[in-house]
Amino acid sequence: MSIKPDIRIQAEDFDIKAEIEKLTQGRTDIGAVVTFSGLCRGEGDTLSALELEHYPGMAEAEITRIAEQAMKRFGLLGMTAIHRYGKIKPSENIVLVIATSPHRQASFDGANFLMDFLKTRAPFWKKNHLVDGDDGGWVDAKDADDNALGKWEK
Amino acid sequence: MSIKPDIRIQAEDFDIKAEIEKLTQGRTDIGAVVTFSGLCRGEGDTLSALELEHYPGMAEAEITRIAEQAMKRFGLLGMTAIHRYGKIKPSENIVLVIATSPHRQASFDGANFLMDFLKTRAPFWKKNHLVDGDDGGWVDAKDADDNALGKWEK
Amino acid sequence: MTIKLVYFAWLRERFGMGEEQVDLPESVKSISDLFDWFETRGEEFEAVMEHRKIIQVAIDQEHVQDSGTLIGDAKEIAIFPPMTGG
Amino acid sequence: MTIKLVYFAWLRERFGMGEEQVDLPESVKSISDLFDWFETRGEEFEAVMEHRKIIQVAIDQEHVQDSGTLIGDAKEIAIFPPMTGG
Repeated sequence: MSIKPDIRIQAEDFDIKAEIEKLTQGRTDIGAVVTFSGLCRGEGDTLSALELEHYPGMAEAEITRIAEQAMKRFGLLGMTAIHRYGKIKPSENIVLVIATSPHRQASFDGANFLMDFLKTRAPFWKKNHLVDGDDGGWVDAKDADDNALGKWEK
Repeated sequence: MSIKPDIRIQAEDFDIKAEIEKLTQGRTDIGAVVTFSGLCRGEGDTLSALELEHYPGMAEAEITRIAEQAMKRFGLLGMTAIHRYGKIKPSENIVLVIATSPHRQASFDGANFLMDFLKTRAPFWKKNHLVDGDDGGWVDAKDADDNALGKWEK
Repeated sequence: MTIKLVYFAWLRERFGMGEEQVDLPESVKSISDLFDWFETRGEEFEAVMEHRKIIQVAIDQEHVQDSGTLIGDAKEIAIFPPMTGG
Repeated sequence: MTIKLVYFAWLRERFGMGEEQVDLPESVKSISDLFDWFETRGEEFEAVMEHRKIIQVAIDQEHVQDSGTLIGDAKEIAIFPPMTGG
Protein backbone atom coordinates (compact mmCIF):
# COMPACT_ATOMS: atom_id res chain seq x y z
CA MET A 1 0.00 0.00 0.00
CA SER A 2 1.58 3.26 -1.04
CA ILE A 3 -0.16 6.36 0.24
CA LYS A 4 0.62 9.82 -1.08
CA PRO A 5 1.25 12.63 1.36
CA ASP A 6 -1.50 15.25 1.46
CA ILE A 7 0.15 18.65 0.94
CA ARG A 8 -1.74 21.94 0.89
CA ILE A 9 -0.69 25.58 0.70
CA GLN A 10 -3.59 27.80 1.68
CA ALA A 11 -4.56 31.15 3.18
CA GLU A 12 -7.25 29.61 5.42
CA ASP A 13 -6.72 28.16 8.86
CA PHE A 14 -6.84 24.39 9.34
CA ASP A 15 -8.81 22.10 11.66
CA ILE A 16 -6.36 19.75 13.34
CA LYS A 17 -9.04 17.34 14.52
CA ALA A 18 -10.57 16.98 11.05
CA GLU A 19 -7.12 16.49 9.54
CA ILE A 20 -6.26 13.70 11.99
CA GLU A 21 -9.59 12.03 11.23
CA LYS A 22 -8.88 12.11 7.49
CA LEU A 23 -5.73 10.08 8.10
CA THR A 24 -7.07 7.64 10.70
CA GLN A 25 -10.74 7.05 9.87
CA GLY A 26 -11.62 3.46 9.12
CA ARG A 27 -8.06 2.24 9.71
CA THR A 28 -6.92 -0.09 12.47
CA ASP A 29 -3.23 -0.27 11.54
CA ILE A 30 -2.29 3.15 12.95
CA GLY A 31 -0.96 3.13 16.50
CA ALA A 32 0.70 6.53 16.66
CA VAL A 33 -0.26 9.99 15.42
CA VAL A 34 2.13 12.91 15.90
CA THR A 35 1.08 16.44 15.00
CA PHE A 36 3.19 19.57 14.90
CA SER A 37 1.52 22.98 14.76
CA GLY A 38 3.64 26.06 14.27
CA LEU A 39 2.08 29.24 15.70
CA CYS A 40 2.87 32.90 15.21
CA ARG A 41 4.54 34.34 18.33
CA GLY A 42 3.95 37.91 19.46
CA GLU A 43 7.60 38.55 20.31
CA GLY A 44 6.71 40.28 23.56
CA ASP A 45 3.72 42.07 22.00
CA THR A 46 5.90 43.91 19.46
CA LEU A 47 4.61 41.96 16.45
CA SER A 48 1.21 42.71 14.93
CA ALA A 49 1.42 40.06 12.21
CA LEU A 50 3.67 37.87 10.11
CA GLU A 51 3.23 38.01 6.37
CA LEU A 52 4.04 34.79 4.57
CA GLU A 53 5.01 34.80 0.94
CA HIS A 54 5.56 31.61 -1.04
CA TYR A 55 6.51 30.37 -4.48
CA PRO A 56 3.31 28.81 -5.82
CA GLY A 57 3.86 25.48 -7.48
CA MET A 58 7.38 25.00 -6.18
CA ALA A 59 6.21 25.19 -2.54
CA GLU A 60 3.80 22.26 -3.02
CA ALA A 61 6.35 20.31 -5.07
CA GLU A 62 9.17 20.71 -2.54
CA ILE A 63 7.07 19.79 0.49
CA THR A 64 5.64 16.79 -1.38
CA ARG A 65 9.13 15.62 -2.29
CA ILE A 66 10.37 15.92 1.31
CA ALA A 67 7.20 14.28 2.70
CA GLU A 68 7.58 11.34 0.32
CA GLN A 69 11.15 10.96 1.52
CA ALA A 70 9.98 11.02 5.16
CA MET A 71 7.23 8.44 4.54
CA LYS A 72 9.69 6.05 2.94
CA ARG A 73 12.52 6.60 5.40
CA PHE A 74 10.42 6.15 8.54
CA GLY A 75 7.79 3.75 7.18
CA LEU A 76 4.88 6.12 7.75
CA LEU A 77 1.29 5.15 6.98
CA GLY A 78 0.20 8.69 6.21
CA MET A 79 1.40 12.28 6.21
CA THR A 80 -0.33 15.66 5.94
CA ALA A 81 1.30 19.07 5.69
CA ILE A 82 -0.60 22.34 5.48
CA HIS A 83 1.30 25.62 5.21
CA ARG A 84 -0.56 28.91 5.31
CA TYR A 85 0.37 32.09 3.47
CA GLY A 86 -0.73 35.70 3.82
CA LYS A 87 -1.05 37.71 7.03
CA ILE A 88 -1.05 35.71 10.23
CA LYS A 89 -1.54 37.26 13.67
CA PRO A 90 0.12 36.22 16.95
CA SER A 91 -1.31 32.96 18.36
CA GLU A 92 -2.69 31.96 14.92
CA ASN A 93 -1.58 28.80 13.11
CA ILE A 94 1.15 28.92 10.45
CA VAL A 95 1.85 25.29 9.66
CA LEU A 96 0.55 21.81 10.46
CA VAL A 97 2.36 18.52 9.99
CA ILE A 98 0.84 15.13 10.83
CA ALA A 99 2.60 11.77 10.65
CA THR A 100 0.93 8.41 11.28
CA SER A 101 2.57 5.01 11.76
CA PRO A 102 2.13 1.74 13.67
CA HIS A 103 4.62 2.70 16.42
CA ARG A 104 5.47 5.98 18.10
CA GLN A 105 9.09 6.68 17.16
CA ALA A 106 8.43 6.66 13.40
CA SER A 107 5.66 9.25 13.78
CA PHE A 108 7.84 11.48 15.96
CA ASP A 109 10.79 11.20 13.57
CA GLY A 110 8.67 11.71 10.45
CA ALA A 111 7.05 14.91 11.70
CA ASN A 112 10.33 16.24 13.09
CA PHE A 113 12.20 15.48 9.85
CA LEU A 114 9.58 17.19 7.69
CA MET A 115 9.61 20.31 9.90
CA ASP A 116 13.41 20.59 9.79
CA PHE A 117 13.40 20.45 5.99
CA LEU A 118 10.36 22.65 5.64
CA LYS A 119 12.06 25.41 7.66
CA THR A 120 15.03 25.62 5.31
CA ARG A 121 14.06 24.02 2.00
CA ALA A 122 10.46 25.03 1.29
CA PRO A 123 10.14 28.34 -0.59
CA PHE A 124 8.40 30.48 2.04
CA TRP A 125 9.50 33.83 3.40
CA LYS A 126 8.28 35.64 6.50
CA LYS A 127 8.00 39.38 6.94
CA ASN A 128 7.40 41.05 10.31
CA HIS A 129 4.74 43.69 10.75
CA LEU A 130 5.21 45.59 13.99
CA VAL A 131 2.63 46.89 16.43
CA ASP A 132 4.02 50.44 16.12
CA GLY A 133 3.23 50.37 12.39
CA ASP A 134 6.84 49.90 11.30
CA ASP A 135 7.87 47.46 8.64
CA GLY A 136 9.75 44.96 10.79
CA GLY A 137 11.69 43.61 7.83
CA TRP A 138 12.11 40.10 6.52
CA VAL A 139 12.91 37.32 8.97
CA ASP A 140 16.51 36.19 8.67
CA ALA A 141 17.25 32.54 8.07
CA LYS A 142 18.60 30.93 11.22
CA ASP A 143 21.82 28.95 11.36
CA ALA A 144 20.12 26.81 13.99
CA ASP A 145 17.58 25.69 11.40
CA ASP A 146 20.31 24.78 8.93
CA ASN A 147 22.18 22.92 11.64
CA ALA A 148 19.04 21.00 12.63
CA LEU A 149 19.23 19.19 9.30
CA GLY A 150 22.49 17.61 10.40
CA LYS A 151 20.72 15.20 12.74
CA TRP A 152 19.10 13.41 9.78
CA GLU A 153 22.39 12.56 8.06
CA LYS A 154 23.03 8.87 8.18
CA MET B 1 5.92 31.60 35.31
CA SER B 2 5.62 28.03 36.47
CA ILE B 3 2.80 26.10 34.88
CA LYS B 4 1.64 22.75 36.20
CA PRO B 5 1.15 19.89 33.76
CA ASP B 6 -2.50 18.91 33.27
CA ILE B 7 -2.72 15.14 33.88
CA ARG B 8 -5.95 13.16 33.62
CA ILE B 9 -6.79 9.46 33.82
CA GLN B 10 -10.27 8.87 32.47
CA ALA B 11 -12.54 6.33 30.76
CA GLU B 12 -13.89 8.92 28.28
CA ASP B 13 -12.34 9.84 24.96
CA PHE B 14 -10.58 13.20 24.59
CA ASP B 15 -10.96 16.09 22.13
CA ILE B 16 -7.52 16.94 20.81
CA LYS B 17 -8.58 20.31 19.38
CA ALA B 18 -10.14 21.43 22.67
CA GLU B 19 -7.07 20.27 24.58
CA ILE B 20 -4.72 22.24 22.32
CA GLU B 21 -6.90 25.32 22.74
CA LYS B 22 -6.76 25.03 26.53
CA LEU B 23 -2.98 25.28 26.35
CA THR B 24 -2.69 27.99 23.69
CA GLN B 25 -5.69 30.28 24.10
CA GLY B 26 -4.84 33.89 24.85
CA ARG B 27 -1.09 33.24 24.69
CA THR B 28 1.32 34.66 22.16
CA ASP B 29 4.52 33.09 23.50
CA ILE B 30 3.88 29.60 22.12
CA GLY B 31 5.45 28.88 18.74
CA ALA B 32 5.29 25.08 18.67
CA VAL B 33 2.67 22.54 19.70
CA VAL B 34 3.41 18.81 19.42
CA THR B 35 0.72 16.24 20.09
CA PHE B 36 1.07 12.49 20.34
CA SER B 37 -2.03 10.28 20.18
CA GLY B 38 -1.70 6.58 20.82
CA LEU B 39 -4.41 4.49 19.14
CA CYS B 40 -5.53 0.90 19.61
CA ARG B 41 -4.39 -1.24 16.65
CA GLY B 42 -6.47 -4.12 15.35
CA GLU B 43 -3.49 -6.46 14.89
CA GLY B 44 -4.75 -7.62 11.51
CA ASP B 45 -8.37 -7.73 12.67
CA THR B 46 -7.62 -10.32 15.38
CA LEU B 47 -8.15 -7.91 18.28
CA SER B 48 -11.64 -6.91 19.40
CA ALA B 49 -10.51 -4.60 22.20
CA LEU B 50 -7.76 -3.69 24.61
CA GLU B 51 -8.63 -3.50 28.27
CA LEU B 52 -6.60 -1.01 30.23
CA GLU B 53 -6.16 -1.38 33.97
CA HIS B 54 -4.40 1.22 36.09
CA TYR B 55 -3.36 1.94 39.66
CA PRO B 56 -5.57 4.88 40.66
CA GLY B 57 -3.69 7.59 42.46
CA MET B 58 -0.25 6.29 41.59
CA ALA B 59 -0.93 6.60 37.83
CA GLU B 60 -1.71 10.34 38.13
CA ALA B 61 1.20 10.88 40.51
CA GLU B 62 3.76 9.12 38.30
CA ILE B 63 2.72 10.85 35.08
CA THR B 64 2.67 14.23 36.87
CA ARG B 65 6.16 13.59 38.20
CA ILE B 66 7.52 12.67 34.74
CA ALA B 67 5.68 15.57 33.06
CA GLU B 68 7.14 18.05 35.56
CA GLN B 69 10.57 16.64 34.78
CA ALA B 70 9.94 17.05 31.03
CA MET B 71 8.70 20.64 31.41
CA LYS B 72 11.79 21.61 33.33
CA ARG B 73 14.28 19.71 31.20
CA PHE B 74 13.02 21.02 27.85
CA GLY B 75 11.72 24.42 28.97
CA LEU B 76 8.12 23.72 28.01
CA LEU B 77 5.36 26.30 28.40
CA GLY B 78 2.64 23.71 28.91
CA MET B 79 1.99 19.99 28.97
CA THR B 80 -1.16 17.86 28.94
CA ALA B 81 -1.39 14.09 29.28
CA ILE B 82 -4.63 12.13 29.19
CA HIS B 83 -4.55 8.35 29.58
CA ARG B 84 -7.74 6.34 29.17
CA TYR B 85 -8.65 3.15 31.01
CA GLY B 86 -11.29 0.48 30.43
CA LYS B 87 -12.15 -1.22 27.14
CA ILE B 88 -10.83 0.46 24.01
CA LYS B 89 -11.58 -0.75 20.50
CA PRO B 90 -9.29 -0.73 17.47
CA SER B 91 -8.82 2.78 16.00
CA GLU B 92 -9.93 4.39 19.27
CA ASN B 93 -7.70 6.69 21.30
CA ILE B 94 -5.66 5.38 24.25
CA VAL B 95 -3.42 8.24 25.21
CA LEU B 96 -2.81 11.91 24.39
CA VAL B 97 0.28 13.95 25.14
CA ILE B 98 0.66 17.63 24.25
CA ALA B 99 3.77 19.75 24.71
CA THR B 100 3.99 23.48 23.98
CA SER B 101 7.09 25.67 23.79
CA PRO B 102 8.48 28.70 21.95
CA HIS B 103 10.51 26.59 19.45
CA ARG B 104 9.89 23.26 17.80
CA GLN B 105 12.60 20.94 19.13
CA ALA B 106 11.60 21.39 22.78
CA SER B 107 8.01 20.41 22.03
CA PHE B 108 9.08 17.35 20.03
CA ASP B 109 11.51 16.26 22.75
CA GLY B 110 9.09 16.91 25.59
CA ALA B 111 6.28 14.84 24.08
CA ASN B 112 8.66 12.04 23.02
CA PHE B 113 10.29 11.93 26.49
CA LEU B 114 6.94 11.75 28.28
CA MET B 115 5.74 8.93 26.01
CA ASP B 116 8.91 6.87 26.53
CA PHE B 117 8.53 7.09 30.30
CA LEU B 118 4.80 6.63 30.24
CA LYS B 119 5.20 3.34 28.35
CA THR B 120 7.42 1.80 31.00
CA ARG B 121 6.96 3.76 34.23
CA ALA B 122 3.28 4.60 34.49
CA PRO B 123 1.22 1.91 36.24
CA PHE B 124 -1.03 0.79 33.38
CA TRP B 125 -1.50 -2.73 32.04
CA LYS B 126 -3.08 -3.81 28.77
CA LYS B 127 -5.05 -6.99 28.21
CA ASN B 128 -5.98 -8.27 24.74
CA HIS B 129 -9.53 -9.34 23.94
CA LEU B 130 -9.64 -11.32 20.71
CA VAL B 131 -12.24 -11.29 17.94
CA ASP B 132 -12.71 -15.06 18.30
CA GLY B 133 -13.78 -14.52 21.91
CA ASP B 134 -10.56 -15.79 23.43
CA ASP B 135 -8.80 -14.10 26.26
CA GLY B 136 -5.73 -12.85 24.41
CA GLY B 137 -3.74 -12.49 27.59
CA TRP B 138 -1.86 -9.58 29.05
CA VAL B 139 0.44 -7.58 26.80
CA ASP B 140 4.10 -8.28 27.52
CA ALA B 141 6.41 -5.40 28.31
CA LYS B 142 8.71 -4.72 25.37
CA ASP B 143 12.47 -4.52 25.68
CA ALA B 144 12.31 -1.89 22.93
CA ASP B 145 10.32 0.36 25.25
CA ASP B 146 12.84 -0.07 28.05
CA ASN B 147 15.67 0.62 25.62
CA ALA B 148 13.96 3.76 24.34
CA LEU B 149 14.60 5.34 27.74
CA GLY B 150 18.34 5.16 27.05
CA LYS B 151 18.20 8.05 24.60
CA TRP B 152 17.28 10.46 27.42
CA GLU B 153 20.33 9.68 29.54
CA LYS B 154 22.63 12.65 29.65
CA MET C 1 1.31 -5.22 61.49
CA THR C 2 -1.77 -4.90 59.26
CA ILE C 3 -1.09 -3.71 55.77
CA LYS C 4 -3.02 -3.40 52.52
CA LEU C 5 -1.69 -5.41 49.59
CA VAL C 6 -2.82 -4.42 46.08
CA TYR C 7 -2.51 -6.56 42.95
CA PHE C 8 -2.80 -5.68 39.27
CA ALA C 9 -3.15 -7.35 35.87
CA TRP C 10 -2.38 -11.07 35.81
CA LEU C 11 -1.29 -11.08 39.45
CA ARG C 12 -4.76 -9.85 40.37
CA GLU C 13 -6.29 -12.59 38.21
CA ARG C 14 -4.08 -15.33 39.59
CA PHE C 15 -4.66 -14.30 43.20
CA GLY C 16 -8.36 -13.90 42.50
CA MET C 17 -8.49 -10.56 44.27
CA GLY C 18 -7.50 -6.94 43.68
CA GLU C 19 -6.50 -6.26 47.27
CA GLU C 20 -6.38 -7.73 50.73
CA GLN C 21 -5.63 -6.67 54.27
CA VAL C 22 -2.98 -8.91 55.81
CA ASP C 23 -1.18 -9.23 59.09
CA LEU C 24 2.45 -9.52 58.14
CA PRO C 25 4.56 -11.86 60.28
CA GLU C 26 7.17 -10.11 62.45
CA SER C 27 9.89 -11.63 60.24
CA VAL C 28 8.80 -9.68 57.13
CA LYS C 29 10.95 -6.55 57.10
CA SER C 30 11.79 -6.07 53.42
CA ILE C 31 10.20 -6.65 50.01
CA SER C 32 12.38 -9.70 49.67
CA ASP C 33 11.02 -11.04 52.99
CA LEU C 34 7.48 -10.33 51.74
CA PHE C 35 8.09 -12.42 48.62
CA ASP C 36 9.56 -15.24 50.72
CA TRP C 37 6.44 -15.17 52.87
CA PHE C 38 4.23 -15.20 49.73
CA GLU C 39 5.84 -18.47 48.75
CA THR C 40 4.40 -20.03 51.91
CA ARG C 41 0.83 -18.86 51.17
CA GLY C 42 -0.25 -21.65 48.84
CA GLU C 43 -0.02 -22.84 45.29
CA GLU C 44 -1.12 -19.70 43.41
CA PHE C 45 1.20 -17.47 45.41
CA GLU C 46 4.06 -19.89 44.90
CA ALA C 47 3.38 -19.99 41.13
CA VAL C 48 3.35 -16.19 40.85
CA MET C 49 6.56 -15.94 42.87
CA GLU C 50 8.35 -17.94 40.19
CA HIS C 51 8.28 -14.60 38.34
CA ARG C 52 9.63 -12.60 41.26
CA LYS C 53 12.56 -11.28 39.23
CA ILE C 54 10.25 -9.32 36.93
CA ILE C 55 7.56 -8.46 39.46
CA GLN C 56 7.46 -4.80 40.42
CA VAL C 57 6.59 -3.19 43.69
CA ALA C 58 5.32 0.17 44.89
CA ILE C 59 5.32 1.08 48.57
CA ASP C 60 2.66 3.69 49.34
CA GLN C 61 2.41 4.35 45.59
CA GLU C 62 6.15 4.89 45.12
CA HIS C 63 8.20 2.59 42.93
CA VAL C 64 10.78 0.47 44.66
CA GLN C 65 13.64 -0.95 42.60
CA ASP C 66 15.59 -2.78 45.29
CA SER C 67 14.01 -5.86 46.86
CA GLY C 68 16.03 -5.14 49.97
CA THR C 69 13.94 -2.01 50.60
CA LEU C 70 12.39 -2.04 54.06
CA ILE C 71 8.64 -1.93 54.40
CA GLY C 72 8.73 0.20 57.54
CA ASP C 73 5.33 1.57 58.50
CA ALA C 74 3.94 1.51 54.95
CA LYS C 75 0.16 1.43 54.63
CA GLU C 76 -0.09 0.00 51.11
CA ILE C 77 2.13 -2.26 49.04
CA ALA C 78 1.27 -2.83 45.37
CA ILE C 79 2.62 -5.79 43.43
CA PHE C 80 2.33 -5.95 39.65
CA PRO C 81 3.92 -7.07 36.37
CA PRO C 82 6.01 -4.72 34.20
CA MET C 83 3.87 -1.82 33.04
CA THR C 84 2.50 -1.59 29.51
CA GLY C 85 0.83 1.80 29.31
CA GLY C 86 0.83 4.36 26.53
CA MET D 1 16.34 33.78 -25.50
CA THR D 2 13.27 35.02 -23.62
CA ILE D 3 12.92 33.76 -20.08
CA LYS D 4 10.75 34.51 -17.07
CA LEU D 5 12.55 35.74 -13.97
CA VAL D 6 10.70 35.51 -10.63
CA TYR D 7 11.65 37.33 -7.45
CA PHE D 8 10.57 36.82 -3.84
CA ALA D 9 10.68 38.55 -0.46
CA TRP D 10 13.11 41.46 -0.21
CA LEU D 11 14.47 40.85 -3.71
CA ARG D 12 10.97 41.40 -5.05
CA GLU D 13 10.69 44.58 -2.99
CA ARG D 14 14.09 45.91 -4.04
CA PHE D 15 13.46 45.17 -7.73
CA GLY D 16 9.97 46.63 -7.44
CA MET D 17 8.46 43.66 -9.28
CA GLY D 18 7.57 40.01 -8.69
CA GLU D 19 8.49 38.85 -12.17
CA GLU D 20 9.66 39.98 -15.57
CA GLN D 21 10.19 38.56 -19.04
CA VAL D 22 13.73 39.25 -20.22
CA ASP D 23 15.83 38.55 -23.28
CA LEU D 24 19.01 37.11 -21.90
CA PRO D 25 22.21 38.11 -23.74
CA GLU D 26 23.88 35.26 -25.61
CA SER D 27 26.75 35.36 -23.14
CA VAL D 28 24.53 34.27 -20.21
CA LYS D 29 24.93 30.50 -20.02
CA SER D 30 25.04 29.80 -16.27
CA ILE D 31 23.56 31.16 -13.05
CA SER D 32 26.87 32.82 -12.39
CA ASP D 33 26.67 34.56 -15.80
CA LEU D 34 23.11 35.63 -14.96
CA PHE D 35 24.30 37.26 -11.74
CA ASP D 36 27.15 39.02 -13.61
CA TRP D 37 24.62 40.36 -16.09
CA PHE D 38 22.36 41.51 -13.20
CA GLU D 39 25.22 43.68 -11.96
CA THR D 40 25.04 45.66 -15.21
CA ARG D 41 21.29 46.33 -14.90
CA GLY D 42 21.43 49.38 -12.63
CA GLU D 43 21.77 50.41 -9.05
CA GLU D 44 19.11 48.22 -7.41
CA PHE D 45 20.33 45.09 -9.17
CA GLU D 46 23.90 45.87 -8.28
CA ALA D 47 22.94 46.42 -4.63
CA VAL D 48 21.09 43.09 -4.45
CA MET D 49 24.00 41.29 -6.10
CA GLU D 50 26.22 42.29 -3.18
CA HIS D 51 24.38 39.43 -1.43
CA ARG D 52 24.93 36.94 -4.25
CA LYS D 53 26.63 34.45 -1.93
CA ILE D 54 23.43 33.90 0.04
CA ILE D 55 20.97 34.34 -2.80
CA GLN D 56 19.24 31.14 -3.85
CA VAL D 57 18.07 30.02 -7.24
CA ALA D 58 15.50 27.64 -8.67
CA ILE D 59 15.47 26.72 -12.35
CA ASP D 60 11.99 25.67 -13.48
CA GLN D 61 11.06 25.32 -9.79
CA GLU D 62 14.01 23.09 -8.92
CA HIS D 63 16.64 24.20 -6.45
CA VAL D 64 20.09 24.79 -7.83
CA GLN D 65 23.03 24.75 -5.43
CA ASP D 66 25.91 25.34 -7.84
CA SER D 67 26.16 28.76 -9.49
CA GLY D 68 27.94 27.07 -12.39
CA THR D 69 24.68 25.30 -13.33
CA LEU D 70 23.73 25.95 -16.95
CA ILE D 71 20.43 27.63 -17.69
CA GLY D 72 19.85 25.60 -20.87
CA ASP D 73 16.35 26.00 -22.23
CA ALA D 74 14.77 26.80 -18.85
CA LYS D 75 11.47 28.69 -18.92
CA GLU D 76 11.54 30.19 -15.44
CA ILE D 77 14.33 31.17 -13.07
CA ALA D 78 13.45 32.19 -9.53
CA ILE D 79 15.80 34.21 -7.37
CA PHE D 80 15.21 34.60 -3.65
CA PRO D 81 16.77 34.95 -0.20
CA PRO D 82 17.23 31.96 2.15
CA MET D 83 13.87 30.45 2.99
CA THR D 84 12.17 31.01 6.33
CA GLY D 85 9.08 28.83 6.26
CA GLY D 86 7.56 26.68 8.96
